[in-house]
Amino acid sequence: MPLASQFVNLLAALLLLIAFAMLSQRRILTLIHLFAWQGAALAASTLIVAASTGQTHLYYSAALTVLLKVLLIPWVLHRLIDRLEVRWDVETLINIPTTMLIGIALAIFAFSLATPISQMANTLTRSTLGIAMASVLLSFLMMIVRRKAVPQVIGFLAMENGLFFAATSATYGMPLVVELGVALDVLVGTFIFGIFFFHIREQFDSLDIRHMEKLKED
Amino acid sequence: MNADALTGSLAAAACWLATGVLALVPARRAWFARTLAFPLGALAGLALAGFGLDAIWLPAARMTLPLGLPGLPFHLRLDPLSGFFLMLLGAVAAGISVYAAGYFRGEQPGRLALIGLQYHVFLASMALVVLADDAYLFMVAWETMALASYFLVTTDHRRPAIRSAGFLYLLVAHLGALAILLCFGVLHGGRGDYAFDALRAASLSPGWATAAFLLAFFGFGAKAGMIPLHAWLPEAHPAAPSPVSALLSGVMLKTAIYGMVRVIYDLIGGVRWEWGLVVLVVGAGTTLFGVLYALMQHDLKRLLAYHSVENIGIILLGLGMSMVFIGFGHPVAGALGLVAALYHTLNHAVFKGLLFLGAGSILRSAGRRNLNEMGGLIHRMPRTAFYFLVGALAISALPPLNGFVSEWLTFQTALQSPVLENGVVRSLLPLFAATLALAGALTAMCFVKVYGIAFLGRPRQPAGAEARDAGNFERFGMAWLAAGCFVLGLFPTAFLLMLNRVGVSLTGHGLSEAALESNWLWLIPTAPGQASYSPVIFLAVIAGTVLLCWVLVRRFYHGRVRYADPWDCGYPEQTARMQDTADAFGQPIRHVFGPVYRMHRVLPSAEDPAPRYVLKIEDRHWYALYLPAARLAAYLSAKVSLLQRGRISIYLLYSFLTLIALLVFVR
Amino acid sequence: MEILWVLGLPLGGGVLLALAGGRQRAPELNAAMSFATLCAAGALTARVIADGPMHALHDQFFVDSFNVFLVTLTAFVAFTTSLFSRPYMRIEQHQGRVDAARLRLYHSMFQLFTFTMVLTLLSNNIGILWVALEGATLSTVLLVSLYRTPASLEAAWKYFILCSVGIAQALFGVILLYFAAEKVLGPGGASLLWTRLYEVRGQLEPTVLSLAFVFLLVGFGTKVGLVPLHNWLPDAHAEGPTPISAVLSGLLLNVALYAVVRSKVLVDGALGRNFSGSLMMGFGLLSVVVAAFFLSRQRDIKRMFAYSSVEHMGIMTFAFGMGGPVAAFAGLLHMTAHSLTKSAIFFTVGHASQKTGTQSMDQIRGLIESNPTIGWGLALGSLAILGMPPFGVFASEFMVLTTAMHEHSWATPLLLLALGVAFAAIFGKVQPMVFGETAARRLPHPPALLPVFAHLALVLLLGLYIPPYLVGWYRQAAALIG
Amino acid sequence: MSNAAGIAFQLLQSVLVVLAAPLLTGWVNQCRAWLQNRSAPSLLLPYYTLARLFHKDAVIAKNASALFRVTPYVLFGCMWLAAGIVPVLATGLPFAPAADIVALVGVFALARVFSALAAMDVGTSFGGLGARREMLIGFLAEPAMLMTLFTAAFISGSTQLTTIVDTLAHREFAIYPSLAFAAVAFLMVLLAENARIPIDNPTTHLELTMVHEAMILEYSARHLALIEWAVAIKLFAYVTIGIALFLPWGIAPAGDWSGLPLAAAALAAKLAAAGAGLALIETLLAKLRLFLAPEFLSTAFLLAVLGMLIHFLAIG
Repeated sequence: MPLASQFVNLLAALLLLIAFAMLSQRRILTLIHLFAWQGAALAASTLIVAASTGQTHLYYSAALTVLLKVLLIPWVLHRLIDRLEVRWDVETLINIPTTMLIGIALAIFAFSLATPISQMANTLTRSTLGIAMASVLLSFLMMIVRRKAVPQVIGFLAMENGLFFAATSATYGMPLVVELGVALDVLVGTFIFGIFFFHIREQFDSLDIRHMEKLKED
Repeated sequence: MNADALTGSLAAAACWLATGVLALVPARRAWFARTLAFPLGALAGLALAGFGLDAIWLPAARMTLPLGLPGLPFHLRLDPLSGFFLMLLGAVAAGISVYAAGYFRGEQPGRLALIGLQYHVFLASMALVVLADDAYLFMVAWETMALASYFLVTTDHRRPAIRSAGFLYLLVAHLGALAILLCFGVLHGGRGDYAFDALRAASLSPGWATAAFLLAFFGFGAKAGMIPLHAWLPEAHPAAPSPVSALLSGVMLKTAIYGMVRVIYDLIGGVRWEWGLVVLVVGAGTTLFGVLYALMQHDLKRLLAYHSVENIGIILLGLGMSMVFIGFGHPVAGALGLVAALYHTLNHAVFKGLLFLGAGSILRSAGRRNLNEMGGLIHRMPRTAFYFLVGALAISALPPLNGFVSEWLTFQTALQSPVLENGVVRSLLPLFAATLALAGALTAMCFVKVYGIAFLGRPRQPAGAEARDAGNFERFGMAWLAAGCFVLGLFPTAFLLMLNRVGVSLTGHGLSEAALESNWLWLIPTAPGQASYSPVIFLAVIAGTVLLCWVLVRRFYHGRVRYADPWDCGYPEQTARMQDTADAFGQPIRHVFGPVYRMHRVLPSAEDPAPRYVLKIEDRHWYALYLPAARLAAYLSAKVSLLQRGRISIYLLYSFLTLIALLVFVR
Repeated sequence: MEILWVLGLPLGGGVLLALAGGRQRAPELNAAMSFATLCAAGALTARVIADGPMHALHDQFFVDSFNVFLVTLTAFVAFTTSLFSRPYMRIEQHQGRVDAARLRLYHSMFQLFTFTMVLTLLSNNIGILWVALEGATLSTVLLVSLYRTPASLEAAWKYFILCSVGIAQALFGVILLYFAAEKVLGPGGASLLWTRLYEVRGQLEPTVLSLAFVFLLVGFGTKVGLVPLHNWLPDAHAEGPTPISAVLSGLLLNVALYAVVRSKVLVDGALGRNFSGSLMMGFGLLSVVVAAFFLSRQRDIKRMFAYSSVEHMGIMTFAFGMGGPVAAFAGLLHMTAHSLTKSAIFFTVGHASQKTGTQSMDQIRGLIESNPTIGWGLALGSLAILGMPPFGVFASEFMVLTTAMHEHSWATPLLLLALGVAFAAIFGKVQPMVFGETAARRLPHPPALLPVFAHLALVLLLGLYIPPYLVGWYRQAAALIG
Repeated sequence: MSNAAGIAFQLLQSVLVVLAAPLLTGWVNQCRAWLQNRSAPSLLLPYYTLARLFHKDAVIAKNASALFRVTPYVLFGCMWLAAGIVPVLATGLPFAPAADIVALVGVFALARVFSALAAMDVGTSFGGLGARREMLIGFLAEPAMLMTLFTAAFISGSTQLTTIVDTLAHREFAIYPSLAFAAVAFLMVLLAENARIPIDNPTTHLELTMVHEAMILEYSARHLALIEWAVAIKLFAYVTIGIALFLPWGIAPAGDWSGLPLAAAALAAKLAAAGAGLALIETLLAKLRLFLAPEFLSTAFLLAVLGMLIHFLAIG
């Protein structure tokens, strides 16, 4: 097994680990840091793939990742929670251990799903597709169990990370134009989320989404 | 030649459409709608009747219009059956339109314009229903008919009762239409398009054929107002303006009969006797139920509506018998049943139209529809009284008017039952005849009540006293239909031959030779020795005797008359309030048939300062069928709406689970 | 070349209105830009009719009979909506629910939204298609919360979260698709071009594609509003300004369904029709039935018609799922008829609720009395959407039902049941609103009801007579996707 | 059969029936008087009554309509028609086919409806009461009547009285259980339709019980006379129908002058017996409460239907 792919696998494992950490994490601030780290891991893996395969556009995408997911978005989120004074996110819908168990089950499911596909992959990062899928599902789970707006958004962004990782690992990255477009969407999305936090805050003077359960059938 | 008839009837329908659109023109207080629209409609109706009559004697003609779906243009076909119904539609509509020309004169412009549009679109759509020769055009015309009539019913939409009536009507009509659509789907064997020819060609397994029959029967039955799908009818028909009620009861219900005959005899084919039994049972139920509830009504138009239910039942009895005979392989007797049913269809169209028009005139001049407040109208509106009497005698199946002829033919069909092999069915048929007899007698009672309470006696309310007779247009319209009652009653043979032709074109068999040789004087349905009837002689003898007696009495005695107050039975002051009311008249029936009704009665107590006797009679089907269905739907939607509890995590969970489930499914 | 116009005009309009959107004449400008887009779309259509499918910018864009008619439809409805929103937003401003700044946001976003939809339709690159569709969400989410009321915020938040998450799944699907395509076409941009994929669809790896389709279906299906992914839809429709509800229902759902169908075509190449077909039919049927039962409990008028949109998207999904020339034809026809009718309904609903100052159906009464055009528009529109002949919706439903009858007989009774329930629910609510007495006030600006009756006239035409070129058009598209 | 002779027979029979009808009424009254140990009135009393009534001046209520004055003539006409159709003396009369049994029932129904309407015309409480009760009785009697006739029709395969009588008269003697049922039912209907005890009492004017009398309270003089006469003809017609159906022997085919005397004699004998029987029944039975009338008549209906079913079971 070439060194590069071992590195990638290592990073993939790291990514998954971070995903689990985020799932179990209570403090928003730490959550943001974890998110940043995840972005870093993603960027690193992209870089390695780029280096080992010589796909130039992967360099751009790595740079983009660093710029966006390691620096810009975490910074924005930081500013936001400073302005909104929401530092704690104690309660989740299901208690942490259960969440973890479900998460593990999901990971196994994702792996079993990905194995047949990875078999046919000719990339040096074949085994990582499962991990990518797992991290996507884990972030999904995180969005489900979190009660506050900010962690939900972070979950969403983490999901994007997983997707990017899948792109790079499985297919040496999407065409650049697509990556740019996706990045743009993510960026705009983040800003809109930011705007929302303020609106929600001024309407409900809290970011607890339990206030937003008025629209329903009865 | 017959292509001309088809083009002509199409042109008549188009003329109706055009009239309707022109009626919208707001120029000078809807001048067109006020003066020309309805007379034009009447003329178109006459033309249509002519073409229909023409078409009965000619082979079927086809035509396709470059409209409709790709691969399924509008197919049109004019065969004897459609011809007969076109005749019915045109002739009755002509009378009603003339009446309407006078009736709607006073409407305010906006409303008048809308009525003009809806009324004529309604007529045109009915013509198209009869002409349609593919499933799509049929459905389009069918639903347009429902829509137009719905808007006509809700003309006076400020009254909540009328709104709910309209809603119920359109809902039932739509559900019926869905059933019909499904029936076409079943009929279509999976090959070819949805032109009726393809449906005819498709060969079905007995199971599917029966399914198609049931769908068609209940789909069209919903429109025809057979129980238990009738509930909309007594609500909707009274709600509409009277000429429209006349159209609804007189003509629109018949399109449902047309649909049944077309689908069951023509498209499905291979009629089975079990189907006939189903039709007979439902028909008998409908007949009795309709007349029994009619006897309980005191709202004139509502009462007439219930009688429409009853008459539909009678038609169904005829149809059912014919299906039984055909199913057992006795096409001649079957043809007789079909003829009887179609004849009654025509008769009911004429006299029910007449009665509703009469009710309209009463409503217009006396300003009330509650029988308990009428009385003595015969002195105020003698002509209307006469026409109404004709209608009442006709619907009571009294010779020599038309209602009697068709019921007589139905009896004759029932009397053919000895030819059947199956002993049970053979002895069942006369029982259905018995229900028919019972219904006929009850109808007579009901119309004695109506006529006696409304027209005879003394006015029960002062308002009835200054009622005025109907205007010229109205009178002409009623006279036209009354004349119809006489013609159909006195010269049945001509129509018998027409209907025989229709029967031949549908089933390939007609009446017996003897029947076909019956001349204008003698009506012989089967064989001279078996049964015969001569309304002309009948009338001649009675009229002759009346005249003779009159002359003799005057000749040998004298015609001296003294006028005095009615005998007061020793009670000095007799008031009009002492006369029987409609409710009182129905009381013995309530007594005899108590269990049929859902009665709610409040008897006044002795020390009641203002004693009032309250009696409410409701339709059992509401509580047996409609409300439970509504409750079930409400329950289900309550359960479903649990999906939408407003919590975003749950929503996310839904999509998550969906994803997982699908992924599992894929593996 | 026309393609660039069709794309450029709304984009430019967005920028322009972002600067001048708050001005007095901004609504007219908005309408003008939409009209220009419509003209460009018309030109494009003419071009395509003249000389067949075309590609542009080295295959990044392509036009075939399937998307060109959707482009025209989109441009047309966008235009009529802009006409409607002209008096509507004026009245909103007059009633003080929005200020100039928000009006600016509204106008520019309206144009951008049009742009994203056109882009989605025209893009040949599935990645770009995804980006554009996400862009459509982003451009409307702030419009949903335009009024900044708690309810609108909540609605917008749900809309945003659910759609973004859903669309993220779709992205994973796209990646998988790319992953599969790479094997055949080799790395590089070409592997995401739909046309190229279409050529090689037979050689793509089945297992990967099946996974990919699941993700794509869940992703785009969320935007289509398929049950149980529909939960954002009623909220977003009910709380946003009515023009937005109109375009959401009339256009966005169509475009999302377009994406689903495009991916279905590819997957079918590898897996045969049954796999994707049965999935889509399942979702479609579920949506129809569930939505029908939702309808009867609604109190908010816009919410009710939102559910009816779910129902109709279900019908279309079912139709496309069945496949085959007739069903696909019916699906396309239903797309057209539904977006025309539904947007027309929302126009009337908008003015009705402005007149009465409420969206609660219990308080809207006697529209035919107070404003006949609105009343009749609503009545006829509702009857049309309920599949009453002679309107076009019935034509397509007729084809769907009859096809279903002898291909999947088991499904037809369910569909009919749902249609019946929906009829009872919707009509039972609409009738009291249009009939009866009322004491509604006059509107400060005369309502623009030309669009309503234009739409209804078109739908009526579709019910009675489908123009031959339209038929040919549908037929080609149906052959492509069926 | 020569047409002229047929016509002659037709006229003869009609006139005879119309003239002889009051005689039967008189005979029944006489028998009843005897049975009740009263000194019997003259057999010809009905004729005297009619004559006296014809001579009087008619008194008509002020608010009576034309219908009120036409009705007596219509009733009389209907009954005359009935008298012309029923094969009293001879079968195969030329006008007989003009109305078969169904039409015959129709004729009686027509008469009933007119009398009920006329009763409601003046608008007294009695008129309404009478009409209501009459229709109540009618709606049950009519179907029962039809069913009895149908039983006979099924046996003879025809609904024409002539044919029925022919087949029944010239068949080898056989017991028809179905006919027995039909006969009982017919008798009950006859009692009800002709306002006899136990349903109605032609001689009472007690408001609690009267039905037919309540309807004609407002009539006087010639109108009353015509009505009374019509009633007599009705009774006669019913009795002769019964005879024709259930003991048709000895009836002459139309145009057969030689058979006529015998037929007349047979008829006279049968009528006398029937009248006596009627009187006997009226003496033995008590009047039923009005609301027992429906039960009485539904029993008749039931019997008739049973008879029909038995017929079908009998023939397989």
